[in-house]
Amino acid sequence: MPHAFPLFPVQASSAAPGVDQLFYFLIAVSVFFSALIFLLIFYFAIKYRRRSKDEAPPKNQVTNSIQLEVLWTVIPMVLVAVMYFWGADIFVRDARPPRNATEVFVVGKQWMWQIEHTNGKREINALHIPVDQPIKLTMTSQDVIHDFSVPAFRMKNDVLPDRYTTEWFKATRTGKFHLFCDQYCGMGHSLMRGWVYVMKPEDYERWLRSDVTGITMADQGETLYHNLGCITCHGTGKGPAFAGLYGKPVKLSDGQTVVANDAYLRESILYPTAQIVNGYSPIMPTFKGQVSEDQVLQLIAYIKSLGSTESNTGAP
Amino acid sequence: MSSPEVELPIESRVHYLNAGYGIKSWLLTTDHKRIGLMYLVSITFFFCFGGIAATLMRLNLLEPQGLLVEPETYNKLFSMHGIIMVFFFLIPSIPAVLGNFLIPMMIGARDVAFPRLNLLSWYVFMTGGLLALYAVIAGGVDTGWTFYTPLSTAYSNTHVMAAAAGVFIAGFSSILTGMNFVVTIHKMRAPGLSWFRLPLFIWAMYATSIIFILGTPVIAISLALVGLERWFHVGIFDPALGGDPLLFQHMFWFYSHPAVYVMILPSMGVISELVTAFSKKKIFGYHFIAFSSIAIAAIGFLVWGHHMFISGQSIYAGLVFSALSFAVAIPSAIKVFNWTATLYKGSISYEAPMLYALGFIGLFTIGGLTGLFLATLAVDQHVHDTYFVVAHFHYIMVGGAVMGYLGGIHYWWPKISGRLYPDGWARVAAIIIFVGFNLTFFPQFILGYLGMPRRYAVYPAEFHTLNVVSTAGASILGLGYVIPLVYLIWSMRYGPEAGPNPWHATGLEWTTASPPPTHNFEETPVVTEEPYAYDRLAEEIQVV
Amino acid sequence: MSNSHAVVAEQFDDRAQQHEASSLGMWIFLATEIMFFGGLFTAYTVYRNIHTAAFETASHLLNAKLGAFNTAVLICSSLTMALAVQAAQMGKRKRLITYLLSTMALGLVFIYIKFILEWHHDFLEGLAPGLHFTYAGPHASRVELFFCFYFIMTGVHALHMIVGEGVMTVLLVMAWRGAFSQERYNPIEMMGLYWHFVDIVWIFLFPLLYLLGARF
Amino acid sequence: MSEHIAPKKLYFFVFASLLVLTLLTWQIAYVDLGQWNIVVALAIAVGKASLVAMFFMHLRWSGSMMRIVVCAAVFWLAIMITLTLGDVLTRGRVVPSQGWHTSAAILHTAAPANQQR
Repeated sequence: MPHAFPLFPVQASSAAPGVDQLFYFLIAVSVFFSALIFLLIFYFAIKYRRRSKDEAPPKNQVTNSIQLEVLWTVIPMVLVAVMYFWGADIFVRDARPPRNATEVFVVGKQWMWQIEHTNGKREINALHIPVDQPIKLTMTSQDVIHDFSVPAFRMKNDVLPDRYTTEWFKATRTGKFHLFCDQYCGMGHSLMRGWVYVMKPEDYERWLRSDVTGITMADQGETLYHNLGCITCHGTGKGPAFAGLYGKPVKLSDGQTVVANDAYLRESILYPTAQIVNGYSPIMPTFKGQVSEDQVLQLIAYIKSLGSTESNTGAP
Repeated sequence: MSSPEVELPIESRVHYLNAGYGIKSWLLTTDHKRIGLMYLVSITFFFCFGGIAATLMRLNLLEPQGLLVEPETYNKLFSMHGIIMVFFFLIPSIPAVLGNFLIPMMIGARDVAFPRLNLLSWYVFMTGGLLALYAVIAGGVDTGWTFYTPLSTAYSNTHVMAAAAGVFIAGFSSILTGMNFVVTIHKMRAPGLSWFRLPLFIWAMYATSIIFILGTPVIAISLALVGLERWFHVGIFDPALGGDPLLFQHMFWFYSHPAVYVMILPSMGVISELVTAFSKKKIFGYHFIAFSSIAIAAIGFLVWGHHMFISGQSIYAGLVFSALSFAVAIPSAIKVFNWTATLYKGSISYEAPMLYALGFIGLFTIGGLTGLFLATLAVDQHVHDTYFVVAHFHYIMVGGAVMGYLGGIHYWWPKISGRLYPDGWARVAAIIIFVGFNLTFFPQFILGYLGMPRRYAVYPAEFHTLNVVSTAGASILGLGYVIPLVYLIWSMRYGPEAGPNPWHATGLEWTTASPPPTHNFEETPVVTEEPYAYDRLAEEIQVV
Repeated sequence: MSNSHAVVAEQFDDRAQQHEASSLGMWIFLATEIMFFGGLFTAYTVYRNIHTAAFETASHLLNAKLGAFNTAVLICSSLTMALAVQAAQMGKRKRLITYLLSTMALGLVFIYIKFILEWHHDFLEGLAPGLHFTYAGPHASRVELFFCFYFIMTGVHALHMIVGEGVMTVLLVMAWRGAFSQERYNPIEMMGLYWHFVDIVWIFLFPLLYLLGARF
Repeated sequence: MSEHIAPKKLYFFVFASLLVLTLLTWQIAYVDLGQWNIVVALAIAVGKASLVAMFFMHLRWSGSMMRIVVCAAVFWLAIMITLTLGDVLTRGRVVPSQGWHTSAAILHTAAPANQQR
């Protein structure tokens, strides 16, 4: 940051200019109406000041005007309608991650950010991403509610325990940007911050491949799949098979159909009896307490990696 | 009006202040005026308490690494500042002090409908307040005033129970007050005082009471659930049992957003009185101001979800709540325009209450307009939980509610105490408060848009300059608040006698002596005209 | 207490104004009670919608027969309360005392069934979250959530009944001393409104807690 | 106002209806109506509550203000429940788009949403 006293934050994402434009519009409306009210008050206050102590109250007072009331009801209505639709439009677009986004996984805990890339690379309180490429964060918390906020990207979302929330952005300039926890999370809240490093694609590739064991998240998930004994049921037909499962509709025993997304898989690992797949019995024990949030993410990554195969066997 | 009794000096006349002496005559009183004064003393105490916490916070933020205290202590400071200021100062401020004092007098009644419940509500309030104070003295509470789960239920090891119990209990004081006011306004009006002859302060208090009645029970039960979860280690909002932390946020904000209108609506009522009295003009658009109060109270219940746009709430709910939040801006805008229009062709004078009123209109305009930023989904996604929000709600709660409260206290002080305060000092204080306030909170808008998160004990160095400016402003603001405290207390003994109507204002409260006799009026007044009849000379209200 | 001077409090002009004010005040108080229980009902509704199957399973662990019987007990007490108010309106002291006593007795029957036959039993079954929860059938954690609500909702309701019993005891003593008359029966009437409200809350709690999903 | 004195006969009639309705709602619980069990049970509860409010609580003979108070509370409660449920029931259903876990993802089963390896 070259200026010691900036008035506006840097625009470093594809969403930032849109948000800022709307912000400027809001400022323009606000300045106009504040100035109008202030000037009128000053003008009236000086023009109609009481000139002597015993000045009689004014005669023939105007106390009503339907035209004026309608005017200052309708004009604000129109303006706020513009604000609403403009804001809603950007918001809805920001809620839809593009299909080609690179996935990164975030686990918040008191008071640090744990970040894992799909190739197994981990970092703490730092997020390295390539420029000009959409990034989708899948976030969860191990304890209280946190919030993953990157002001330069004009983007934030709360990070909740026992649930996945997402946010996505496309960085448009390289550099180092603040990462804050914006939802008060206890003693170390103001220390729960870090940096987002936006890199040129080639630098990013180099970074991603350095110091990495070569074991991807999906690999780690596969190891867990064997070690935790998932394979004894899900590999033998006693439990539903994983191949080709991800993103597909699943028919449940209570007749409902759900999509096998991150949230569904997570719930099935931790609370297996909540949603029973049609035709199977509720025999799976819970893995709550046995696997950490990042291990759940690894298991999901593993199941996801089996996504495209249409085979009916268990493990590949 | 000029009955010979009023002409007597204050000391030689029996009025509500000297009708009984001794601590018992106060602690067991059922006189709404005395209860109002007891509230005044209590909330002033809580205000000082919350103010000290704020001062320490601002001092700490002088340095990016924290000047005074550890983050742990800072967290306790802002939590206590929030809890004390919201629940024990702002919410009871105008309703419990000025509302109690004025409502029966403004409607020509001898007292409120249930005087003993009224006294009870003060005791309930004090019980809650003392519990909250206990929480501070015993070591503090660090959840913020929002008590979000699971931080408050499972992770915080501070005195959450005591603080939550304090807020829970104080809530019943609000409920009793609201009940009392609604029944009083419905059933105790003087002959001839129809709904559209009521002062706008009464309309505002009526709207406020609706929120007290329908909202407060919900915060009570939400905090009770937090307490039970914490106490028995059961999981009402615990995601591990399938509970939903967002459900707590819904229930919390169902009350706590309307609670913001509990703070601002009474101030709006006060401003309507002040603007007319000091421009000697009938209010512009009486019906629009009256109904916009009711509209704000009603729509105010539909907008709570804008505190949760980025909380993991469904985006569809976000879209609905955003639209509803914009809707509540309209009645607020109507009020501001009508007040401004009231000044047109008035006969405007600038005693201290009027300075507060004009300050209120300006600051509320800024506060209200910045609220639009937060109702706008995409912008909120950037500024949510930053200093932008802090600045916005301080413009509403301090620039709005507290300015209105101080304006009201100054305006009705001659009625309360029977004496005048030094107007010169009061004007100086009003200007100092206005300047100090803007200097404190305007930089926080910029900080917020730059991305500085709220509730940060330490912060990145690039936010340093603006934080120093803000702290400098806070010291001016703090000074501004001390001055009225001094001269108002001074005036109680040494101020010149005010007489029944020092401002030559309309309204039933000005037709009786200052300070009023215990039963307010020598004879029940009969009302024969519309309020704010400044177009005719004052003192036209006929006493039968 | 019962002399005509004390019938109208000093802030009121006449008895009609006082009566209207206290009725309105009581109804407003009941509105706050609706919102108070409403918070619980909202939370309950949300969870029932998320965990429909689990809540039905949990509901079937409750004894619907006792629930239905208790509903009948409470309706009986509402009837006797209504009759007590009527007796007060007509200035019949003896009948008022009889009906008040039967209302209180029926209330105690309800509380007995609730605490001794139901809560105690649930506790022994291991269905008391936080104290003794051993249920390990399907949806165990969600069943625990249901039972949190079961105990809180019936507990808050029972608390209201106990408060009602306490106030009624005072009223009973006052009635015994002849404090009420055709001119002054407001407290009895207010008590009636409160008691019927508590009954209404139970009328909703019964299906919501005991009758979720079909039992067969 | 509620100075009205209702006849005893009416009270007993209301009482009998309440008992019948209680019996009814209890018995219906043993009939499988699927989703409708709770709807029927609540409908009966609303009926019972109205009987109590109207006759036992004299709302039928009370001023309109009392009815407004009750309606306001019920209405605000409905607001709280509706808007909260509105969030809970639509949560997680991200706008159908090119997103991951959406109905759109189902349509594109053939195309892998994102190749991990």
